[in-house]
Amino acid sequence: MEIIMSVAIGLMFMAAVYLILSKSLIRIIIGTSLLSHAAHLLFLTMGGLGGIAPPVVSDGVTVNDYADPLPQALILTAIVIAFAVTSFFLVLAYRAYQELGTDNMEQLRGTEDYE
Amino acid sequence: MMTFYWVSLFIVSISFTGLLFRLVKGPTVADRVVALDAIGVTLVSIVALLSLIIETEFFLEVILLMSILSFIGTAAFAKFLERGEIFDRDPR
Amino acid sequence: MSLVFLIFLPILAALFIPLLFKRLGQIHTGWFVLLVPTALFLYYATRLPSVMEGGTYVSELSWIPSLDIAFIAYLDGLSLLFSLLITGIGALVVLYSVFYLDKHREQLHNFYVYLLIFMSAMLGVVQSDHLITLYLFWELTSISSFLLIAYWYTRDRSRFGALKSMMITVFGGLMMLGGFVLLSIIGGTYSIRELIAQAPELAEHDFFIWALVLVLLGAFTKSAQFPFYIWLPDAMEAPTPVSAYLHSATMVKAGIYLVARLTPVFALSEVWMWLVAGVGLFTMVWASFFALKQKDLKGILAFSTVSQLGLIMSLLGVAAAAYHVEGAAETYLKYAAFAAIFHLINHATFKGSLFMIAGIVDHETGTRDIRKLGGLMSLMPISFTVALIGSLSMAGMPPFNGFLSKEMFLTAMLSLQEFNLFSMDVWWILFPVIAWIGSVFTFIYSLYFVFHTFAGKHKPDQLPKQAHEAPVGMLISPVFLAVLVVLIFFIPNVIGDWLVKPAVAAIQPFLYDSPQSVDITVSAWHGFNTELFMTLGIFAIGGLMFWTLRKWQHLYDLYPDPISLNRLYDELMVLSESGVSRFSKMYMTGFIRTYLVYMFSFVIFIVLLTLFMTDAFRLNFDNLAPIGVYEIVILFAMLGATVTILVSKSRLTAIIALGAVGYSIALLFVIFRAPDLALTQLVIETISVALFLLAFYHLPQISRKEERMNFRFGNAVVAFGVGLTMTLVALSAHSQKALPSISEFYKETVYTEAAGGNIVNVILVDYRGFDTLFEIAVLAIAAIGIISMIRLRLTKKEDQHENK
Amino acid sequence: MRTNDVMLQTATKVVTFIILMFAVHIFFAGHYTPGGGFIGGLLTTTAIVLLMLAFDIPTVKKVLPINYVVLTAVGLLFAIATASASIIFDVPFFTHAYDYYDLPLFGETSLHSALLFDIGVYLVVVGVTMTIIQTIGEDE
Amino acid sequence: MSNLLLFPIIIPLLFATVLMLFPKKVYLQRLLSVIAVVLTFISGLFLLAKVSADGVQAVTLGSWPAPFGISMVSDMFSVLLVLSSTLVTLFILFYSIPTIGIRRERSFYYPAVLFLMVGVNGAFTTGDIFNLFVFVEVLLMASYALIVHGGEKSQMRESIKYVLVNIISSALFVVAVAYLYSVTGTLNMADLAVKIPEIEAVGILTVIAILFLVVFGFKAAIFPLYFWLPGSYFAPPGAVLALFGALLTKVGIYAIMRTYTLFFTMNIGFTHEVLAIIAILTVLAGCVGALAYFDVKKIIIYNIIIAVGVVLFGISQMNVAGTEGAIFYLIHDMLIKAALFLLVGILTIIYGTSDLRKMGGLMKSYPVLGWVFLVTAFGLAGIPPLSGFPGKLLIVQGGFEGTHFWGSIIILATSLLVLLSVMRIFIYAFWGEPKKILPVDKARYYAMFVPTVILVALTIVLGVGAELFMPFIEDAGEVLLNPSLYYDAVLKE
Repeated sequence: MEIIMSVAIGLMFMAAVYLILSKSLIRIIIGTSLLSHAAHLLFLTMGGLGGIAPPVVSDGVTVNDYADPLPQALILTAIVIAFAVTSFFLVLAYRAYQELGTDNMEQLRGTEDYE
Repeated sequence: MMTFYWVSLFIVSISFTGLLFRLVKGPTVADRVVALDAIGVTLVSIVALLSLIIETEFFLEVILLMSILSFIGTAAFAKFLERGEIFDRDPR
Repeated sequence: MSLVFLIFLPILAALFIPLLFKRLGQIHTGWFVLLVPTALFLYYATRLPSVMEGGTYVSELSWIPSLDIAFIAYLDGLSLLFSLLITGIGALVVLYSVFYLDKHREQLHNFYVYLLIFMSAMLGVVQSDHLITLYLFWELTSISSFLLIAYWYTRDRSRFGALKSMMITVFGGLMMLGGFVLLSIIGGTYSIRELIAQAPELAEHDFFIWALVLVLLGAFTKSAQFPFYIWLPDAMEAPTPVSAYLHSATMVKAGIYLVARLTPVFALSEVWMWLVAGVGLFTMVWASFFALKQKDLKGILAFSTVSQLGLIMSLLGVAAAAYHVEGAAETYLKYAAFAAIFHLINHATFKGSLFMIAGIVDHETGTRDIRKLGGLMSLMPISFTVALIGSLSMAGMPPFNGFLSKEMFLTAMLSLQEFNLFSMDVWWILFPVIAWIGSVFTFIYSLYFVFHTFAGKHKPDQLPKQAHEAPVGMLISPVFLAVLVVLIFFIPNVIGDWLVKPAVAAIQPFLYDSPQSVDITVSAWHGFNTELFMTLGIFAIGGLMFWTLRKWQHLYDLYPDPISLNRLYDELMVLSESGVSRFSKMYMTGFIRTYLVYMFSFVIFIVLLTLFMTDAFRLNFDNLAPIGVYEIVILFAMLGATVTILVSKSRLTAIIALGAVGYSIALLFVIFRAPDLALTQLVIETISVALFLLAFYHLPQISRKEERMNFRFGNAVVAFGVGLTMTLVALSAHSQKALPSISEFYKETVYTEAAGGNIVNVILVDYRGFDTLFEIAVLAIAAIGIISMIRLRLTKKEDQHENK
Repeated sequence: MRTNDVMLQTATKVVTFIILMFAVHIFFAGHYTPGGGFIGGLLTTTAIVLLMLAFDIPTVKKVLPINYVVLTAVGLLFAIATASASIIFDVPFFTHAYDYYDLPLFGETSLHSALLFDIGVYLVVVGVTMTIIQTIGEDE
Repeated sequence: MSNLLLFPIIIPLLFATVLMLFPKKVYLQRLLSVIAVVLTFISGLFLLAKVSADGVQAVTLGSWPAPFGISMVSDMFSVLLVLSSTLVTLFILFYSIPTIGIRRERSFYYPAVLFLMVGVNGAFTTGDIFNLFVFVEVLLMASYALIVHGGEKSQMRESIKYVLVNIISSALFVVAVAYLYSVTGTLNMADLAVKIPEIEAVGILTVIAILFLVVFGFKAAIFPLYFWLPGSYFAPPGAVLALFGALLTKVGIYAIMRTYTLFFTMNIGFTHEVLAIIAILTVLAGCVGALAYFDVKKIIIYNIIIAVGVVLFGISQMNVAGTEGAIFYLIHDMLIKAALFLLVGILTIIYGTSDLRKMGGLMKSYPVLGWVFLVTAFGLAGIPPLSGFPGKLLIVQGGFEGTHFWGSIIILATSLLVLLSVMRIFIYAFWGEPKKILPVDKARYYAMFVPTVILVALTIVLGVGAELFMPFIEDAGEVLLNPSLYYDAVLKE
């Protein structure tokens, strides 16, 4: 299963990077969302998918049957952080559009040509 | 009993796939929103069946949550489609 | 009194200068400053008798003992000689400057502060026994020279010259530092004396040659040797006292000092000898040749300085050869070091006076252009006399000190025939021949300098000012130096015994154990030998060529400018501005996409490279979870939704599809037994979708018209690379699980020790609660960030550049 | 265009309370079964969002006059305070304490200082998400 | 066990939170934030005393045994960085009061700065790789808030790029931690340091090490991951720029230094060679940028990148001289970059532009500013006896002693380019014919200038009084080179 997951995650990374490289800001933001999704799934996969029971203490489940709880906790943290960042990014895009009147990254050239 | 769950799961999945097709295909946004709402329902069923299969009660919260969210989500989308915005800024 | 303290005395004095300038502006600040070098000169002079006997003084002040860095002032023959030069000429120059610089119009406090800093720095260079502090003072001389050259900083040429000199000398300094560090690694010490003590062992080391070359880079840049001399002519933008002091008598001799000081360390290497002698000699002939091309009085003197420095340098190279000859003290080779030091002293006297005269001419006529000058002889008789003495000494004519050292220089060059190592037996002849050619040109430009200024026709209409003799005060210093020029000719052996021999003993400790054992007597007449005939030849040919100078001087204009070294420097500076700028613009496009492509490509490249170089890729089919139908279905749903995002043209569709991906992931979390994750993912996905809808209400439809095919193709390639990289590493990382996870501990202790049941939640609030604390901090920061982003809108006009 | 929201509003009135109850449940359940401060907080937010959806922002603000930034800060302070309490007892930061009590109505319950920390998390999550939604929602 | 080492993190966190309660009370905000930073600094000093007396301090939070809870570790290296970053923040705080503008102050400016400090100090102190991620996110989030703070057009444009790049690097961070966890099963750095040498699968660990280099390289702005930096740093106001320039990349450098000395040491021949090459390329790329622009901010911004390369070159040598040099240079760079950015900020305010071509002749009207700038410029270029010198000397020595002769030569030669780039500012802005300047209120000028001068004075103390600091630097280097000091302190806690 882990192999299939790894391939699928690779595909998600591909999609995410492809979106991030496009010109439209909203596609870029969606791309970053996908990127963090992929990263979280990858973490879960790396922890191993072999658990039989959720990592919650209950009767009749031996210690070895639990899914690995640590990646889950870390992913939870990462999800929340990604949420904070994504919402920030969204608002930034929203404000940038108000301020600059475009969401095309080509038109958002930097000040590099400034001398 | 297990067989029953599996068969149900299979059937629900077929409808899930169909809805997914509708979600992808569109053609109008309204189609997609309806599809999404229905997907919410099928998801609830799937999770319920799954927790029956793997014999755990810990996903009940998930089920409840899904139905709540599905409700809110559909309401939000509907409002968005109708008015173009989700929250009214002025009191009605 | 501590010698180290004395080094810093000028800097300490400098602290009071601005105060004196402000409070006692009526009195020329220079008078106060004059006290410092005079006092120091007198103090150092009292050390002469014992140093003459071979005595040394050491004083130490530690700076960074942990790094073994200390100020060690070490006074032996060589450093004492230089210290006397620095303070002596310094005093004369300060005296001269009192009359040269107007106390009302000039920023005197700046000038004297720089000058005093320079004095300290220079004393530090010649007295430091510690390589690192030597480097410190070395850079300080570059900096003070930079400030002094740009003293009139509103002039473009001043700033240009200042920067040029600093760039070149600091470059040399940095390279020299590299050499010093190498030396310290080889020898295990920064102390020059200790390095000298273990010189033969040092030469064995691989780094030795590198250290040598790097140190020489420092010496050559500072002493304006070919091809680094180009900064010196431009440094003439400095006020003339500065040119006389820094750029002829002292700072440029720091390189000479360094070569002399380190000769015992490096002389063992033939590379040293070849480089020092060869570069020196070449510089001498090159600069003397081009001195005649100059139209600016100070330009001529600058080239002449370069040439003379080359001469001294080449003598030091020959002095190093003595190391390779058995019983060198018995051969003519012994003259080289003596000649070097002797000429150094002589050069300081005559060149100092010449610079001061050039300054006087500039001051009194308003120009330094030799084409406008002429016939000043009758108007400025004293200046003319001084200039004549200086020039003839420089030309190597008796009865001036230059004659003596020039003769000795030829002797030393001829002595190379006694030296038959390194295939010198064939090539030695080149040295005296080149030296002779250089001397001829030296002769010509000396005459050119003095006669084209003072003889010939007076052209008052071309001069900005009515020319007249300089005030007496301004003449004191040059006259004094001119007297010395003559005096030394008559008492060369006094100078030799008191000043030169102790220095020679310091340069060649392998030949002499005390200054007394230097068995050299200078005499003006030593019979009809080769040197004498060469000198006569110089006079004859030089005189002839000077006579016909007007006929052939224009040939210099044929020399193509574009290939000159100055041009190279200019090109380099242009390169460092617009060239680099253009280069930078090539890749700094300002498009974030371009940057991302670079970055992603790098990630792909470096990770895959590592993966294959270290042979890290493994695929292990053990220990895998079984493949379930539902997982596959959900994965397909997820990927399907992802594809939908990719192809969708409508914002809303893309957002919905993103939501679908999120929900699929929540389902995967369900299947992989992660209820907490599933719950969180579900709610967060919902809220995110709501936010997307909120924020993107205003945004236009996704437009992909302008995305051309190759644009998309490039993106696809990069994207594929990233995906591939992630998958490959994931597969190998999972296949090489080496150790059991620490999470076993949580599973075992959660109920008993943490009193919880939901392990994930207990990890979040207890085992790793710290993470959670800062995770909610992140949330809080996001909140304040978003609020201020929405509420705080400083329009461009109002808050431009933080000015309100 | 005036639309009729009666159905939505009526349903919301009921559903909001269901969600809030659920949120409280899931918050307290967190230590033993899936749930916890995060999810509880997020669910509470959804309840409020639902209110906003069905009614309008000013109305909701009138009903719930909360400055969400302050709420966030208070939540954060709560969390810091819980974590820092251990400094007073000179044990490593973040050391939790717990004990079992026999409370009427609830039966045997464990009181755990981690729960206090979780309250902080809960408040922050509600505060932050609501801040974000409200600021964007209100922006013209 | 000592909770002391948490104070530099908790104090600003607490104050930042409190400040969130009343954003509009500007005077109280100023006062409390200064108090917070001063308290942090004092606690840092206590910590320094403790660490230098008792060695590495560690506490595993929640009283759990070491690899299972989160360990916070203060060795000399981290204490020094905490202290210098706090100090820098203090002066930048003083500088922001007259420059940042009342409207920014009323809009959570100070809490954001304090949160940034929480993140920076936390990242310097943590002993857990995932916790490092969290702290990095804290500081990134705060930096996002600061970079858009004010919402000017250029800020908007550039912060999109900044946020985007950092989101990518954060995602990679999670991925890298995932890989590391998969192979080693642990997250505690001390535990990693013990376990990694036992693992035979060196190849995959090397790959992970390189991936971490990339992740931290994004933050540290190494070649070729620095592209986001010049544009992004250009946008925010002077004080924020100084804060970023002095602190943000340093966290990335710290992370590289920590991981590459503590546990990614299984394949030094490969990883550290790569690091050295990248470091040199970074220096060169930085030089190109520093020379290419006629803009005071840009020039200093590119100098950040050069310094990154220099420090990383030092640490890549894995010998005493290189390591101590890297530590010294890192601390020097924090102070001097902050000072330079503040100076350049003053210039920008005086001229109303950061374009060098529109400047000139300031020496007449602001001579002291000119001298201070000149000294700082020399300090940056590593002219002795200023603070850049000892670090650079040691790094060069380290390179020679290691196997990177040419690396050291390049470091030396590029010092010249650094000097050229800053002297260009000096020559253009202070010398030449005077150009138009904006009137600046005297009181406001001194409010900006005094903190700057004190900061510059500190850099001079760091250089001239290097001996005062060398024992600490040596201690710090010792821990970096002997990981056992580190993990023994954590695991036997």
